[in-house]
Amino acid sequence: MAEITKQKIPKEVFEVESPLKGLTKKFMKKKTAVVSLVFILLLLVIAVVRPTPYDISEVNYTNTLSPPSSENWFGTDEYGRDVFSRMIHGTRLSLSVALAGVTIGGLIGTFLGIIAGYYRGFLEKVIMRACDVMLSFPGLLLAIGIVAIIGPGLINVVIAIAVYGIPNFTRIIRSSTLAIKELLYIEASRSIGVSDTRLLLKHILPGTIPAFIVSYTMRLGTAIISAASLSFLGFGASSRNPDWGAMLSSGRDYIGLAPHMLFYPGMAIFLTVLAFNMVGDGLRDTLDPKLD
Amino acid sequence: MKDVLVALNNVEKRFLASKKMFRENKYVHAINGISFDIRQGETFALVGESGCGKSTTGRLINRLLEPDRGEIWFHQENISNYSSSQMKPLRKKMQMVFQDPYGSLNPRMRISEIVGEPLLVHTNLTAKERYRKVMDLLEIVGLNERHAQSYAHEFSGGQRQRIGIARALTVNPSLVIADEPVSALDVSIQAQVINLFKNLQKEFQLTYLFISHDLSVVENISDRIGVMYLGKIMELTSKEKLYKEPLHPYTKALLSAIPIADPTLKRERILLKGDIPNPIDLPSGCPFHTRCPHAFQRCVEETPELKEVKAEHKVACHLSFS
Amino acid sequence: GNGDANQEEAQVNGEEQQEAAGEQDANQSMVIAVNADVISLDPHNVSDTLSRSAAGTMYEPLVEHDMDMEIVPSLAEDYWISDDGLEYTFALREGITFHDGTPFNAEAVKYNYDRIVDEEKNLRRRSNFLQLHSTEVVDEYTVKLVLEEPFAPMLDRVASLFMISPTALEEHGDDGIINNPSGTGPYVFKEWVPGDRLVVHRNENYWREGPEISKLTIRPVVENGARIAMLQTGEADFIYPMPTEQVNALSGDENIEILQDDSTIVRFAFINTTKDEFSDVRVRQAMNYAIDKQAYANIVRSGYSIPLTSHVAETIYFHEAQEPYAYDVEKAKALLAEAGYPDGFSTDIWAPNDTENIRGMEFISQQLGEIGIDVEVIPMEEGTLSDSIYSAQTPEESTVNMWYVSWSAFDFDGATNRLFHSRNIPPASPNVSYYMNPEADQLIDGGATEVDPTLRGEAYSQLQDIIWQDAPWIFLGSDVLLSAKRTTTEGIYVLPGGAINTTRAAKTK
Amino acid sequence: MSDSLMEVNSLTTEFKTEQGNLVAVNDISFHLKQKEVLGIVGESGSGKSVTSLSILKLLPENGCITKGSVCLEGRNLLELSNKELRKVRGGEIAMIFQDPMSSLNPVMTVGEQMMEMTMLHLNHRKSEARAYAIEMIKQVGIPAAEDVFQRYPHQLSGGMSQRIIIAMALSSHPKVIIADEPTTALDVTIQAQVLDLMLKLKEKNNVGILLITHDLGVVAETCDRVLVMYCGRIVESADVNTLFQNPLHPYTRGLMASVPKIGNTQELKYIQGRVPDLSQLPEGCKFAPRCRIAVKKCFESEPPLVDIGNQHLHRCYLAEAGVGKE
Amino acid sequence: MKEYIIKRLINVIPIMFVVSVVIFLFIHFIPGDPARMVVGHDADIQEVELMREQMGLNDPYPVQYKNFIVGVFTGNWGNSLKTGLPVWDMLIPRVKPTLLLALFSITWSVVVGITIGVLAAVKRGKILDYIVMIAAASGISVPLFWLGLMLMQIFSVQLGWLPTTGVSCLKGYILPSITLGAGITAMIARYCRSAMIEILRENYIRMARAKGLSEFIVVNKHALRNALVDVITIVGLQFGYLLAGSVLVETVFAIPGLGRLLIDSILFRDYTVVQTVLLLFTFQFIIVNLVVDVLYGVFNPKIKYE
Ligand SMILES: Nc1ncnc2c1ncn2[C@@H]1O[C@H](COP(=O)(O)OP(=O)(O)OP(=O)(O)O)[C@@H](O)[C@H]1O
Ligand SMILES: Nc1ncnc2c1ncn2[C@@H]1O[C@H](COP(=O)(O)OP(=O)(O)OP(=O)(O)O)[C@@H](O)[C@H]1O
Ligand SMILES: [Mg+2]
Ligand SMILES: [Mg+2]
Repeated sequence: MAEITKQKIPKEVFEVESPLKGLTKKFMKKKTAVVSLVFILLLLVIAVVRPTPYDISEVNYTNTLSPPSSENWFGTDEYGRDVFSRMIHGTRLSLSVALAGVTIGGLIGTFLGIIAGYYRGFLEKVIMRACDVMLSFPGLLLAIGIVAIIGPGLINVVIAIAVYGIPNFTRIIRSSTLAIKELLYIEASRSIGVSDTRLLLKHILPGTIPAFIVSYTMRLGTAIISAASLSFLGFGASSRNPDWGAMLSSGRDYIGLAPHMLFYPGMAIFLTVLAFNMVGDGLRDTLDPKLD
Repeated sequence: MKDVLVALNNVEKRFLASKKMFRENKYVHAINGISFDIRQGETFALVGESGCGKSTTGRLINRLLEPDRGEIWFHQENISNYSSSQMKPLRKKMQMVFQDPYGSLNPRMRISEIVGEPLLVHTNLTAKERYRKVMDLLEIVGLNERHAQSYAHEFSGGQRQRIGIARALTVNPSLVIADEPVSALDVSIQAQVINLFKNLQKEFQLTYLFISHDLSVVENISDRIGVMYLGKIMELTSKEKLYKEPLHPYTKALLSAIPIADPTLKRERILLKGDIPNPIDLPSGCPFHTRCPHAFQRCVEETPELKEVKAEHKVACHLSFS
Repeated sequence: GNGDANQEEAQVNGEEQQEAAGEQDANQSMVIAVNADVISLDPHNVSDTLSRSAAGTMYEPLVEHDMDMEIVPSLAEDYWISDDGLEYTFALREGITFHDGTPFNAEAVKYNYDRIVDEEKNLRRRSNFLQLHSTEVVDEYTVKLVLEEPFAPMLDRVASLFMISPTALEEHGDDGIINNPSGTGPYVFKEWVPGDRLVVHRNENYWREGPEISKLTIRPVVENGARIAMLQTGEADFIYPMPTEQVNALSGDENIEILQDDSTIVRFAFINTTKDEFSDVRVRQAMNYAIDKQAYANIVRSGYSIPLTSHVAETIYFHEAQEPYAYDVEKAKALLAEAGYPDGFSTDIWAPNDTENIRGMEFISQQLGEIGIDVEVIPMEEGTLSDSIYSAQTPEESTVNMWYVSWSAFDFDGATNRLFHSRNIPPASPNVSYYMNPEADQLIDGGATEVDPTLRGEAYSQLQDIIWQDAPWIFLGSDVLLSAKRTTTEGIYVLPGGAINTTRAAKTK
Repeated sequence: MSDSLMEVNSLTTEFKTEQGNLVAVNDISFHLKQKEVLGIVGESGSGKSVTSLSILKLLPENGCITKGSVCLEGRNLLELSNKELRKVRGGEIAMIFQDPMSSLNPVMTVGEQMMEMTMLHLNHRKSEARAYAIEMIKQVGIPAAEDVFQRYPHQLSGGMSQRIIIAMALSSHPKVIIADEPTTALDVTIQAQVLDLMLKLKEKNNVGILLITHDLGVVAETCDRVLVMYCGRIVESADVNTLFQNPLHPYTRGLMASVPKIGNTQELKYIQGRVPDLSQLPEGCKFAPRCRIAVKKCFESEPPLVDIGNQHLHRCYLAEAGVGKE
Repeated sequence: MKEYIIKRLINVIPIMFVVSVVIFLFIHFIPGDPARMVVGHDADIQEVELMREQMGLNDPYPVQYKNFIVGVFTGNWGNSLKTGLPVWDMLIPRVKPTLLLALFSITWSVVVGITIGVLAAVKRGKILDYIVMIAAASGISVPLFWLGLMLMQIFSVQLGWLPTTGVSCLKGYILPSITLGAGITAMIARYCRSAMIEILRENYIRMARAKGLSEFIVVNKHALRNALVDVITIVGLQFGYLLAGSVLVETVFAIPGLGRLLIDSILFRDYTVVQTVLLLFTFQFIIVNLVVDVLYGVFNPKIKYE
């Protein structure tokens, strides 16, 4: 039998490259995404290496709030500390807190969203209504509650951001799941006898990735900023371990006098959000096998 | 009757169309009491227009859907009310091939994964063994090792359909339910796939439930044919009898509507009037009476039974065929 | 009946004038932007300064503080204190009526004092009058307060209590009075939209020289930048507080004038003396030496702070300057080493989570870092903070190490008792240093009951010395109050306690 | 050729893609007469749709007509301004696309969409347009026209939507209808109804139809002349009887052999392989790699389109020699 | 449709009930004692105790909850622990500013967001598209307070066109609405853009062009109406953001709104106010969701509510 088909159907010339290589190639074609990725990689390197020109805690009470100069590229803050150094230093905290928080929130939200979308019924109602409540619950209250439960600390900023992000992800992933569930390949898998778990993990979950990426990159920016307000509740960033959001907030008092204290951290957040969005868009297109 | 593999007995299935708070719910009557057997080793074809319930029948047999009424037998087991865990071992014995060769393959999985999935679910083979088996099967359907590492979108329609077929064959099923497997394909590719189906049947002693709306394709591949209309079987007989001597007016209309690739052959066509009725509000009596050129009073009032009017030839019609 | 008629007339006049004013020019009205909401207009039931300022536009006490914190007559023309310090007799000014027409007399005063001591009502200002035994009407315009024990700061407390029309209280009840204020003050109530504005009109029947403007609005504008913007555009005529950081940014604007006033507000950090390291006085002194108070003033308050020379501000009567803990890192290190911490230690500091408090904590942290004390800065949301402080039932349970805070009071006792008396350790009151010095306790009690000012001064002098030497605080500074006004604004000023006085508000062209 | 309604000359269309430029339609010429049905057949990806889109300049952004002309009664459509072109679109040349369901805007009622057409091209006022639209719906054989007029597309069956689109196409009295696979989504009985309707209306309204399909059965039953396309090229063209009786190009023959015929249940013949990727076209005859009879020459240079008379054109070196004929 | 709405409204009741329990437990659970907050540091323990008793905080939780929930239904929402004013009196005047602010913000965000989203989709890959994308990123990442103060500096202080703070006239809403809407505009623009890009590829758009319709009509009538179906759900989602943002904007522009009231009350542990406002917010959120769902059906004829 194998004989018959083999001779009748010729093997075509068929170029197969490793999928990763293919994806990379596809991604590399999107210039803005690549530039943004380079920027993000740079940020990551900065976050790891933290090449600060000055000691970030070194105060200089005679040189406070001075505008950008060749000495202090981004000026100095109210203690005369070098803003540039502090921003470099803050990269790690800002990125890691936002990334970790949004990732955890995203994962939990995705889980709930998929469950709600797949099983429908009562479970869905409960999850979705819980999301409504959470969305209308002020973040501050939530944060105070979290401090109350687990006390202050860096990890808890992450948890607060995660908790706050959950309902958004849940909603988006749920609607994505609802759409995917109707696709033929899901039915095909079910007809094979694939278990629910595998169906969810292997077939539906990957399909929600594009929706996930878009929300994920959008939320990073808000996470960096909300991390700042959380640090004011007593967890997260401190003067010795500043992040951009906290710098931005403390710059608020000097808005008229030393605008550089606001401008640079704000710019850093803006560029990071922009870069993540661009990379996200590029990634979404790359991962969409239909787009070539 | 020897070696009946699948038997449907008065099966009914309806879907909720709309839910009303204070009034009666509305239903789509997809399957309205059908009975037929599929015998071991044969190709049983279901033909009919879009929405007449062909796919639903397939899904019922596969138990992706639960019948509202009636019995479904598979391998002498009544599987009508089996749970999904009871179904699991049986799923191994019946596999599906779908119409949309793109949509039925997960775009995010490699071909080797897609084809290997039934093995993963139903056997304890190691990854290596699975891979070897997958390769064998791909070879049988005319694909090779390089293809195994690619994704579905990199293939042509015909190749995709072969992947779907390979997947169906991995666990040595006895029944393959093919839901319009060639409808989306170009003629030349369609021919390749039909040939493949036929060859595989010989090779592996497969039984097919072949769903199609294309009577010329069906003739080429099937042994017996059931013609469906609005969730009912209107005519059921062997291929030869159906094409030589169609009895039901609907079958006749269908046959005459097939475009024939021969401009010299000018035929008398039976042009039906109107559209297929809405399965939510089924017409009374014979479902076909709204479009039937021969309909008379009784057709409006009384639903005809599927009766054996000749040997091995069942028809559901009030007209007499003697 | 007569009074009523007058009142009506006045109102009619007032309204006519107001309408005309609205069209003519803005000279007649004035807006003050402040940084928080007015919480309540029941002056007996507020504890925050701003609500007092707001109530102060409509209400007056028997005696009041002037700019130098001296007691001067107000509704009372004169007063006598009995030798044993138990009886305070006030001669009331005659012919004053409340805004609702009720005559102001001894009965009215008694009504107010009876209200404040009513334990059932548990009004916010009751704690100031715990020593008050009874109030007696001597005659129509003479009233006598009888104390249970001598209480030296009594007059200061009397200065803090505003007189409310008894008729209004009867009519509207304790809750209703919030929205229907009726006092004797320079302005009459017009409208209060909580969170948005309090509008008062000039009291045309005011008993003394009052404001020249006809309408005053107090608006809460929390955002510093917005408050300044309002002043710049002229939407506000006076803002308080003026953010210290922005003074330089406004210096170029010739329409704006910045006002500086000394205050009774002190800023310091409690040091919990029951904690191991802090139980040693040398450590606490070292911490005081380690901090450059002038730098503190410059960095944290943009220069608007006066280094503390005692635990009370210079504006407080009986203040006596102590030998300052001059900034001396070496000495601090030496003391620390002497105490057995040559390499310092780690601890933390708490404060509310606004930027200014965080800045203060950070400053302390930086400076103590110089002598090896590693201070973690922990900002906390107010509710959590007070819970953390007061939930400890015993000193051992306490988790607080340092608390950076400010405190304001009119009199020495108010600025001392709650903060240093051993009976006031948490959970009772905020003696978070857990400062328990019997000698100090005695002096605090003695000072409060001593009627003779000289003896009292001696006791307080001794007390200041003891506290200063014991250093249960990091002594930082007392605030310079900053407010800002349009150059056209006259007659509005901030009292040392932070209350805004608007009695003589006027507007020049 | 005075009676020709539309003439397409050396039409060439390219797409800019990441793999470089691809020529999807390569030097295609044909003409269409009144009342004539010209069929274009070919496998998926052979350039049928692109040809039809090029005629009305409806190509997607990355597409571009690089050569050729499309003349409608002597006017070159490709040189018209956008405004003039819009008059032609829908007004003089109407299009019917493959998938009727997705060609109707899901959020507009059938009526709205139909009225748009005549209000634009016949300057109908609203009431006129409405009456006329209902009339047209009736003409294509849909009962309860008033009701259907108010429905949304998803409330129609496939056959109904397709008939609505045909009604819409006809409503502005076009001279040419381009129908791109108008019946592929339909059931056979409905397909028969629709095709029948189109032919009748063609006769009545004097239009020329360009019918694009891959269903040789449909071609045989409806077309007068046929073009066979492969890789963006015309490989054969003839009137329908000639083509079916005497197909010359091996590709045409292969296509015909793959059609399952009633009464013939033998193993089906088919063309090996698949249409090559336009970005990696072979040298020489584009069909050569799949051709059973290809010779060396076929792989070296591309055969020209030759006319063997009687308007029968083909693009094969071996056709006239009769090689490979069964 | 009517039935659907009624059904949804009936569903709201049990949800609100659960929500009220959650809210109640949550605010009683977080640290902080309203009595202590009210009396201030300047008080002693007896006063605090007295206060607790007066406030009813010494009652068992079920009793407190019962009082709360009975109050909600009988319209007696109690008095604020902080000010002593009836909660109703505090709340009602603050509804209008917040509502108007939200309404204006959403309106301009939707109008502008959709406009630039459509423009970006039509000009995909061109400069304009990039500008919109960058603007969207900044809309998301610029802190509200900064934007608000900048606008205030420019339009009030420098140009003198608009009042700095307050909403005594409608003009006062302009800057706050712009500030609050910026982020939402960005989101809507982004989603609208991607929806439009998908839709512009649809067959019916090609069909509309083939009919000879002008590009303007094709985009703004045929495509946009479809895009709105997607955009409407995004708009609904933004209400959460609106709540969070309104707190900041109300603070910056000194608007006496619910957002600020809520935050102030949370900080003060003013239980009665927090409970009521939160309940109101949740209710509003659920109603908005319902409205969005209904609107979704209006824009999308395929959805039939029965
Ligand atoms: N899950 C479902 N919910 C509601 N109605 C359904 C569902 N599945 C099928 N139907 C309806 O049941 C009827 C029969 O559908 P089915 O898919 O079996 O038809 P079919 O013969 O396979 O048609 P086609 O040729 O279009 O595939 C149709 O009217 C369809 O709309
Ligand atoms: N926008 C595009 N960009 C790049 N290539 C395109 C584009 N549109 C079509 N093509 C290519 O042009 C070629 C011809 O496509 P066309 O749609 O005309 O085929 P067709 O003959 O209509 O096929 P089908 O029967 O599938 O409709 C195909 O190879 C296709 O890949
Ligand atoms: Mg089907
Ligand atoms: Mg096509």
